[in-house]
Amino acid sequence: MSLVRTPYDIKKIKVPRGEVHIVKERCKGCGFCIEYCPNGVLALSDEYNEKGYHPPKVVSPEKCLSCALCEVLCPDFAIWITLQGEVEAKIGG
Amino acid sequence: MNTLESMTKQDGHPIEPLLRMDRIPHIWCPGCGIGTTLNAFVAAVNKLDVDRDKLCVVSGIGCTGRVAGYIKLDSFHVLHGRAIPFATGIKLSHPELNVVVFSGDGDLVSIGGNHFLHAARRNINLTVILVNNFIYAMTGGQVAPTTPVTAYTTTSPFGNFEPPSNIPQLAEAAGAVYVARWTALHIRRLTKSIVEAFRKPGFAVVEVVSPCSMYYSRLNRMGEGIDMMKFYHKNSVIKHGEPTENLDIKFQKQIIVGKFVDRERPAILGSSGGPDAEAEP
Amino acid sequence: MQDMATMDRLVGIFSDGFGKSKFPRSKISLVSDVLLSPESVRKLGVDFFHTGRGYAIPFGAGLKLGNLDLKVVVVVGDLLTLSGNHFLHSARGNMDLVIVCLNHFLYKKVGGEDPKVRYSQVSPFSGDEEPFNIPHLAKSLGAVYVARWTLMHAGQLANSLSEAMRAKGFSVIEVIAPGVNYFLGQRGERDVSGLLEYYYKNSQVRNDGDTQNAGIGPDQKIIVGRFVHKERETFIDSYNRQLEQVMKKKFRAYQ
Amino acid sequence: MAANPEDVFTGSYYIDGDVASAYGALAAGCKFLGGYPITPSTEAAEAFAKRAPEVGALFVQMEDELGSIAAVLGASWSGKKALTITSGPGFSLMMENIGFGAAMEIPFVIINVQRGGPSTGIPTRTGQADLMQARWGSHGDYEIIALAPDSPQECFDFTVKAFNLAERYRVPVMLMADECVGHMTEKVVVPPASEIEIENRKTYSGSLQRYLPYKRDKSLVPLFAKPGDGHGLYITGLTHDERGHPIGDRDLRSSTARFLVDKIRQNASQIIELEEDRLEGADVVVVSFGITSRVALKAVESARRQGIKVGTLRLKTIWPFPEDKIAELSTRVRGFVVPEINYGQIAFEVDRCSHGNANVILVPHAGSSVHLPVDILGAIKQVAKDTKPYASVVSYKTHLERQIFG
Repeated sequence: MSLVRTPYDIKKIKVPRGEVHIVKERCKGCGFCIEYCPNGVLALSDEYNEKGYHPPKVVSPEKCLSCALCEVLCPDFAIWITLQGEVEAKIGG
Repeated sequence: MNTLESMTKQDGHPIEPLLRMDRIPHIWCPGCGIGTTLNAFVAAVNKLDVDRDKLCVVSGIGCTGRVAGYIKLDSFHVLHGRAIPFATGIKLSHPELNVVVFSGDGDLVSIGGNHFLHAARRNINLTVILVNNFIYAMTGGQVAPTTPVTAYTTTSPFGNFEPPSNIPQLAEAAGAVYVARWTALHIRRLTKSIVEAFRKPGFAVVEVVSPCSMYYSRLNRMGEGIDMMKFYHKNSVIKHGEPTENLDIKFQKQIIVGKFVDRERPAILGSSGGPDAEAEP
Repeated sequence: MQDMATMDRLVGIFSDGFGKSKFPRSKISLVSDVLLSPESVRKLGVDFFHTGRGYAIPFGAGLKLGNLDLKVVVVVGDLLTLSGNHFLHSARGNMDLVIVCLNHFLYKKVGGEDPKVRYSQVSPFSGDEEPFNIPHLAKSLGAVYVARWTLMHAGQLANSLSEAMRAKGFSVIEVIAPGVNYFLGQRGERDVSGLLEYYYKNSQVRNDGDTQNAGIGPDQKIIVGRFVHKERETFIDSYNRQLEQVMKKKFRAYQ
Repeated sequence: MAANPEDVFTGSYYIDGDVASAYGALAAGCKFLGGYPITPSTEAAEAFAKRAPEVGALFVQMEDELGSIAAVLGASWSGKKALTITSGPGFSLMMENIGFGAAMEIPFVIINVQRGGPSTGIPTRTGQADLMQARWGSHGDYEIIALAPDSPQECFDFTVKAFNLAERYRVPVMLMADECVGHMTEKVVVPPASEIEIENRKTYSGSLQRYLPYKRDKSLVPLFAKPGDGHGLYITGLTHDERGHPIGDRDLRSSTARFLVDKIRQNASQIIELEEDRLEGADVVVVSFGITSRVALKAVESARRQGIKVGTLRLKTIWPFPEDKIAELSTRVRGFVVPEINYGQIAFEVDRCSHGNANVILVPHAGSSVHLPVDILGAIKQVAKDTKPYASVVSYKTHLERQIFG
């Protein structure tokens, strides 16, 4: 049995879902997006881009809430988010 | 960010319409905060819904000076230290234009310090975005008037001994009407501050503490850009309205950020292109 | 060039201040971007350097750093227009200089009425820009000694000068002095003594640290007094300390 | 006298020209550098900042170039040997105070590592277009001395020499290096102190009351006294008499202004240093300086192999200009070839001094890189072939020019 109370208005709350777009060749591998993604959507990939940096990769796409923090933090304009609709909220989601 | 508009756009980064994409990738090093600051500025421009043909950006020399080259507005990359007087000239001859000065600490406070003082004294209606990375990075890491005491640079190879400028205090003492400081990490608040500064009639200064991942961090063994960001995350404290004399930045110590000054003074060409702009220059 | 009546008065005050400071005259160097007559310099018995407009502060800083035994007094006559940046950074680094800022802003009326409008050569109808609040600027830049007097406060001014000279570091004294030929002359008013008296009557002594409201504007008293007197490590002392700490025995102190 | 052994970092180094000039300054006894970072001269300031504390010298990074040079003038009046280091835009900012220094006869040295111009130009690439500015940059009449090194070793040697000349004549001396020389890394030998000859300004030692700051003997160089010794100095940038007092407009006879030019012009033959090669019997003379002289060597060699009698004249001293030497050569050669990284500065000086006796051809360059030797060779051939006198200086069409203009 879950110890978390279910909010009474959970049916009304919609959670946005985002899709991450990465321009790998623009990335300089600073790691800001990975460090500051609140939901751990991104991780460093093993591949190299043409400049020799490791661009980020999306490891848990379903977790992206389209907050776009990666988009505004990226100093190289290499990553952005598009809103992919909303889903119903669920506990622990 | 103008959420809905940018979110439905699929075919490129939402910043792209405001950048000269043929010049990207830019020259800034991996982990540099200037790109992030530019992001915040573009987000603010989108939020402001201002006529982009009436918006000018003036930059001086240095890493931050390159902003003028990347942003797709009427932009001027002028002489070292002369961004503010150049912008003053634009504003006085065309009061309907909104002029933003986007430059670095060395450019605006060291060689351009006098122009900074006098523009604040006159309270000329400019928005100044001052990226402070504690060092002259474009020339290879020399000591700047913002370098904290004991920090190493190539021209202070045994540690800096001169107390640095406290930029918010300087701006306030000289007469600026809006003064805020954020780090490159406080991206949303920074965007909001730029919007406020832009709407403020008069000389408005937003200082952005930004990581220099190549010189300042390397010479002082602070790791990479991301490590400096983590440091800002841990050590910056938001204190709105803090008296500006408490805002000195000490080496690897707490950084106080926030909005410190928001006041009224008679401004030259007071409004941002509004009806008052009709006033005689 | 300053009006001679103003400068003569100032030279007299300098002489008193130098005397009170107990520095030997030969060790005092006066650097100025306004000209003092050879006679008055001879009277003072100091070394005098007349620099290009706006360069008195960095020239004085160089002079001081070139010979640390000197006591360098800098007269700034340009209202910090050209020398604002040098003022800013010398104050920040706490160069061991005494800055005497001559402020000859202008009020319209000389005899008792409240001033309404500021006039100057280039704004003959009114000054539409606010002037610097020099004490506040100096204090916020970290000056170790800040005072403001009118030229009529001769005794206080001489005292302040000697105190500022004994204070180690960047000291600023603002002197409200009439610039008769250029400013009043244009209005057809040349009554120096009347103006001096006006300054004196309309000033208010306040020896505290509140410089925020010491701005000069129409319809308000000229706040005068000693605002700051504190200690801070000078430029060359910080240099010697910091480098000695890091370089240890390899360091040869700068003398 | 010999240099102070404590100031000299004797040894063999593999360093660039900027660093070598910093070592040269320290060896010459320079104790004060007021500077401001500017590419491509920064390495010199950095090297100075690193080594200066070991010899009791001070590096101050000022707020801008105006402050730098003003502080340098002040420090020099206080008796220290003083230096500033800069490049293009910074050099422009310093102009007012260079005139001030020349008028007050303050000895100081400026190292200008020239970059591509005008304005911000090409900061990281080379140029040789500041030569006329060095000579005429500040308003009014005055003379300066300018030296042009062509290797890191010369950067060291000439910086020492620059200080010696500055102290001897109490005049601004400029080391007009270019970015290529400044950033070129080569072997540099710093000799032992006993082999470095340095000169100090002549100081006054008579009675305090009788001192006149601008009284001259035959050498035209006044004796120096520093503040703080009780001389009661009165020094001004206004035109002054020998007491240093301003003279106004009435008594120009007592003005010392004329001596500012005379003290250099009359001593020009002692100041000027040239490097000559096979000028005897030459048909063509290549006049060059700085990095260009090293590029020209290749062209000269090829021309000689093709049977053209080419001599070379390298200007180690740019200002004062070797007028007599050029005038004398012009009577016995067919023409001069002047390659320089600008659109004509020294070429016109050569033309002026040859009084129409010889043809002058300029090999121009827009800056950012050095000449192709083949262009200089082409110019040598053209001058060797042309028999008619040119109406004025002819600009050679280099490969680059042909690419731009067809």
